[in-house]
Amino acid sequence: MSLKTYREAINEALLQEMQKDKNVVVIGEDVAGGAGTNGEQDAWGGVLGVTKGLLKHFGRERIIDTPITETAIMGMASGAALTGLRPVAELMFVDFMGVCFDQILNQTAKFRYMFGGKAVTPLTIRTMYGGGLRAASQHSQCLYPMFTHVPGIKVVLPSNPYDAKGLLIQSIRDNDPVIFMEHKNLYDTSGDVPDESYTIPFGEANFTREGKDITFIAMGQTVEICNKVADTLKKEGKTSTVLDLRTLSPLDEDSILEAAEETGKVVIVDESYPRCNIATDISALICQNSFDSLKAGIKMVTPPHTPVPFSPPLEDLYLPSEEKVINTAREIL
Amino acid sequence: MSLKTYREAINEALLQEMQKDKNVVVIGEDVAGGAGTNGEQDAWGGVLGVTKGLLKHFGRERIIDTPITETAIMGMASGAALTGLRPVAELMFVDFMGVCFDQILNQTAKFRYMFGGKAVTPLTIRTMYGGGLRAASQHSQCLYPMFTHVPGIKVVLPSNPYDAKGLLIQSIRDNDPVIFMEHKNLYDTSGDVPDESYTIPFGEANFTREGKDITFIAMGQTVEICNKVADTLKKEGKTSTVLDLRTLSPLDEDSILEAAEETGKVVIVDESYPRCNIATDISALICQNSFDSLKAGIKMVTPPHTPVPFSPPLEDLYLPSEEKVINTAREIL
Amino acid sequence: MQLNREELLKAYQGMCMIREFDDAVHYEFAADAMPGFVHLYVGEEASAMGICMNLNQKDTIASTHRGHGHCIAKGCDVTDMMKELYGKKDGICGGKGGSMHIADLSKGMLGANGIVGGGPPIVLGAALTYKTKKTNNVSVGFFGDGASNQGSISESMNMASVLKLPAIFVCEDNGYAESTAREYAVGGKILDRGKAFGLDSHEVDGDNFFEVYETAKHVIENARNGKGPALLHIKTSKVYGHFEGDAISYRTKEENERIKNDEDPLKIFKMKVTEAGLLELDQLEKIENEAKAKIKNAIDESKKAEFPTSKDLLTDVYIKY
Amino acid sequence: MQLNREELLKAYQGMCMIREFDDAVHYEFAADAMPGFVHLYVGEEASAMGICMNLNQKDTIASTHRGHGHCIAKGCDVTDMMKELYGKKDGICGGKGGSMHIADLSKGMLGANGIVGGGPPIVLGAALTYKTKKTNNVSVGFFGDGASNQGSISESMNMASVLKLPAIFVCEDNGYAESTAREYAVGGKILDRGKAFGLDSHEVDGDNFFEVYETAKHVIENARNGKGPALLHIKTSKVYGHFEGDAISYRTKEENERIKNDEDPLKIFKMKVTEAGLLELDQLEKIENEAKAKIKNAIDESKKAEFPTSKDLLTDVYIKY
Ligand SMILES: Cc1ncc(C[n+]2csc(CCOP(=O)(O)OP(=O)(O)O)c2C)c(N)n1
Ligand SMILES: Cc1ncc(C[n+]2csc(CCOP(=O)(O)OP(=O)(O)O)c2C)c(N)n1
Ligand SMILES: [Mg+2]
Ligand SMILES: [Mg+2]
Repeated sequence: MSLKTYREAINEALLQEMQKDKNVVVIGEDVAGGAGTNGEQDAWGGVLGVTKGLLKHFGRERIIDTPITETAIMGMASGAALTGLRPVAELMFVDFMGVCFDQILNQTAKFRYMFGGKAVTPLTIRTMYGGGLRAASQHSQCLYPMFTHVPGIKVVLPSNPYDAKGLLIQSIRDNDPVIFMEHKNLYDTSGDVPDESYTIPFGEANFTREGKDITFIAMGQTVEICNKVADTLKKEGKTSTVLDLRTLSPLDEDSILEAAEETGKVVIVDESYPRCNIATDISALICQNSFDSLKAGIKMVTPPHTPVPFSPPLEDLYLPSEEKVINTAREIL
Repeated sequence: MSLKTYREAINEALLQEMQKDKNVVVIGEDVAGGAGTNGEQDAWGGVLGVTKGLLKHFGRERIIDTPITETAIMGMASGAALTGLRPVAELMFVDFMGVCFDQILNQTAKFRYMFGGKAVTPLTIRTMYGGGLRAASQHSQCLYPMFTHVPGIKVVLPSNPYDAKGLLIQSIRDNDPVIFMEHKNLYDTSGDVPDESYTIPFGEANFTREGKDITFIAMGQTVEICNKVADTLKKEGKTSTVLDLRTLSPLDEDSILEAAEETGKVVIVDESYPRCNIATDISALICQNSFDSLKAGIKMVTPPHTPVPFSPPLEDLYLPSEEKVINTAREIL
Repeated sequence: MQLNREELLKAYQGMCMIREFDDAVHYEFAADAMPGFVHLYVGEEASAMGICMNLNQKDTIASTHRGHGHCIAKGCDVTDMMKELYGKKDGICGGKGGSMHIADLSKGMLGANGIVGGGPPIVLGAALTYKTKKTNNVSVGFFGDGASNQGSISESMNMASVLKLPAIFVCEDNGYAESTAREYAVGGKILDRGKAFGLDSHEVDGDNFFEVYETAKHVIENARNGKGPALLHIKTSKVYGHFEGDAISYRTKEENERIKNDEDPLKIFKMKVTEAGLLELDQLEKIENEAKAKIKNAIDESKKAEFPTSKDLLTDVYIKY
Repeated sequence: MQLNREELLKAYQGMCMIREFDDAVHYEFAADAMPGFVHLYVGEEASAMGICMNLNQKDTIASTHRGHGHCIAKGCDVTDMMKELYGKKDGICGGKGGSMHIADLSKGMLGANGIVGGGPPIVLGAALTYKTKKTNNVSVGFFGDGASNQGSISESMNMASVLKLPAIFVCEDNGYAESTAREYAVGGKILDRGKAFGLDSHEVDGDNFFEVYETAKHVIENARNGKGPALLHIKTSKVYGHFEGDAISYRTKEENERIKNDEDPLKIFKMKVTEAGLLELDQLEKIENEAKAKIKNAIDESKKAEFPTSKDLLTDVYIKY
């Protein structure tokens, strides 16, 4: 066990799985970097350095730099998964899904069902998402609701270094396609992470706080916001449950309903666009199944229905914040 | 006024708008057909004949057949919209969005906001969606929740010939990008449609039944299912409200809340995949805003979370049906 | 001619089976006995067989919407395939896929595809597996003249070229994409595109089995030996329309006649092998009759077979219901 | 040399303004005064100016993530641009876009683009507008060597070719895409790709303003006259790294020196015009100083300018709040 950043936890998961299983390969743009140049090899190790250092262990045969052709990358990764490798493909920013979505939506996600159960596609897609870096409209989106909408692909959103390592190892070992989504604002956060290899099963949400007065449901970056709000409310004598979903698909419906029923008051905090997102998905699930336990309408804290603005003060206003969450909670407390 | 099919209503809307405004052009694969051949020109008029006959009125300069390159089609259409045309681009099946989604998600939908309000993008994307034709996993999807998730694009789903004509003319005249979604199973349905040109404003849902006991919220093909269920229930002495959303974005929140509050019991019927879909979106909206009026948990009727199966009996089991809707309604009546 | 008698018989068997299969589907569909959308391969048989006779069972192919021929050439069972087209439970994909999604991974058939240009990116992956595991296998991606414009094809050719993958790209150019002529939709030349992306590129007469076979042999052997990917631009034509129901009004009568009479790869094969005295007419006719019988049987079996039931709806996914 | 004195002055003014703008951004970013991601164009100035001097205000361009130079060459106001980079309310996009989304439609600048290969499809549309309205305008799409592999580029070249659109594709090949060399990522040749998609294709020395200008003039005039699209493959190099913060460890010191000293388009221009006696050194220095002053002023103004407020968050969308 030692203190590691979210970035280091991910890097270590890759390193350990690649050491363990020679069928694991990493595919993406500049995942090593320096390909074809006279300068440093492993020059980048990913655009934010997450795969840095893997090249020296595994060489270019397993750390595969590619041209900027995401359709070919995703297709290659899923074809490789179909035929015996266990690839980890990188979609640099999830915002770029639009140039390669067919290979995910209609190909890899559907193979197993469409081919009558005969296909096994152990593919992991790693991608960065989320706001806060002033990266503007095309590099700050969440988009995980779109992947969650698609049957056949699993959606994983670690909120901390411990989960990042355990869930990534699980993703690589899983026999279905998984999109593993890394919040770029979390890379430098740190926490205790075991040095050895371990997995966290999919479909098990994590209670980060347990209380009686109100329930917060969160994912990715919003977990920490909700934890802080819970701590603030505690000082005021109100206790909160905070549930970190960890995997959006499969979804831990039991824990969600349990968490909702315990307090009867629910606030869901989701950084993605507000329409057809995870907040609405969870709200509808609870309302359909646990209506009799509810004491108030389920509240949602999300950005407004606009693209992500560039200007720092606008982006700050745009994103969910402790202030917005606590104000919303107070409406029903 | 005369009896027209959904297909004819759409064709007439295009014909009349193209006659009125020479900036309207139609762009897509085989929208005329026969390009470069020695045989019939206008050989297809779209894969299901919706644009048939337009070629003889407007010629190949305005009915533009393209190669099978949806990214180039969507980009061309949005660039044309940015610079003074009012294009109607066809995405043959919405299932193909994956090969061109970037031009919608990150380009045309974001221009207006991202460019500080200076861009005007009067683009209409026509597309076919939905199940029932045994067209299997890659030609039967709905996917409208994904477009609804994206800020900056309007989403229109006519459920009948009258709405199809009025909403399509509105779409073409609208100054924002619109995706106009045609359920392929509705093309041969018919209804009274005015011969002259008219528009139906966006963001106005349509009450197709008004009642006191239960509220059904529907869109596209599911509207007719709900109407029939309402009629069946009426024979049993229960009256229903049926609300046809017509446009998913913008959304007529007022009518939705009104419809929900009137009866306190809501069933939402959505043909799309169940996670992060329109059913969850509407349910969450109602639960957040009209909780005190609800007498029961909001119920959702959707397909299961799997790709669309090919086999006819499986597809029938997969899709929402009158039987499923009425059984669900009975749970809360 | 490098093929021995057995191989020649196998080639003709395969082409006849494809022909009979899709001819039968044509009639079944017209008789309203078959659901969905079907795209027939009649007229292009020499391409599938000419390529796939160079492949072993561990080699893979990814097909198109017009996939029956590729399946048969790669060794898929025609009865299981036919059951699939009828949506039956013991169809090759359990009835869940249908004509556009036929696949049999155990035969190295990675799937027909409802998305134009969807297959070649997947082929990159199979080829990457072979390169990584050093197995000397190859993977072949089929696509049409219409598909050749799709960005996925260019990207795939480039990726294969950059990583020197054992991937073969086969453009089956039948002159039309739906009702649109290749002359209209293809800017420049398909062959030049292959070259411009760094592939060893060849144009092939697709009506001539032997030309397809020989050229495929050459590029596939190179790929197996680590010499990298290739493009075959196969000029062919299809007898039926784009899909069943297409009136083919964009082709002239003369063209339809020409395709049927002068460009039939089976006729041409038959003529060549009999003229050269390699196979005898009665042998060939016996093969034709066997194929007919086999397909008739496949249809009878398929009609009798069971549909899947509600139990089957929710299997083959990770969500528990 | 077909350019008159005034035009030569304009060319140098433009190139200096681009140089000063991005040099200033380099320092501001390093001083942590500027938010977000920025990609600088220093070293490629001859391309933007050589192309855009052949365009009028109604012609359009679509740019890349490395867009400042294209904006300036197309006539965007440098102070409004700089304010945008600082996220200020009266930035050229109200602070909502930032460096990667700078646009000014009134100047025919259809936007920088955060998506590699995102611009050329849009250019097709502008070109379609001109063709439909018969206005004799052209539209130019810029993209990099890395982007040249993206399927959107192939598709756009093909579409332009098929519809004979007045569209010019400009590949600004600076040898690298992020840290990856063109030699690695480009299978085949970029120039051949243009030809294979049916475009009039030319390779150009991008360090030499005059070569860019002349070649662009030729293809743009052809496009205006209905002779269809073209590809320019411009060989150039950039001084700074991929984005600000990049340590450029993938280039050798020698290469960095060579780019700075021997491949500077401003130096080369200066040398050529002075040697040919077309412009005088003090004239050129005056231009340099004016550009410096103008950019210094733009930065001062930008720093003083107001940020947008909560009122601005929800405007420019159709949803009512
Ligand atoms: C991405 C995508 N776009 C459009 C279609 C509709 N479509 C199916 S087949 C086809 C024509 C394909 O032509 P070609 O590649 O020449 O193959 P052929 O049918 O001639 O064998 C089209 C446009 C599709 N299935 N997928
Ligand atoms: C679709 C997509 N993929 C990847 C990226 C990340 N990215 C931004 S710029 C770039 C390199 C582009 O290289 P090139 O086209 O040569 O342009 P240059 O930066 O050299 O000007 C990459 C990979 C992106 N923005 N969009
Ligand atoms: Mg074809
Ligand atoms: Mg470059």
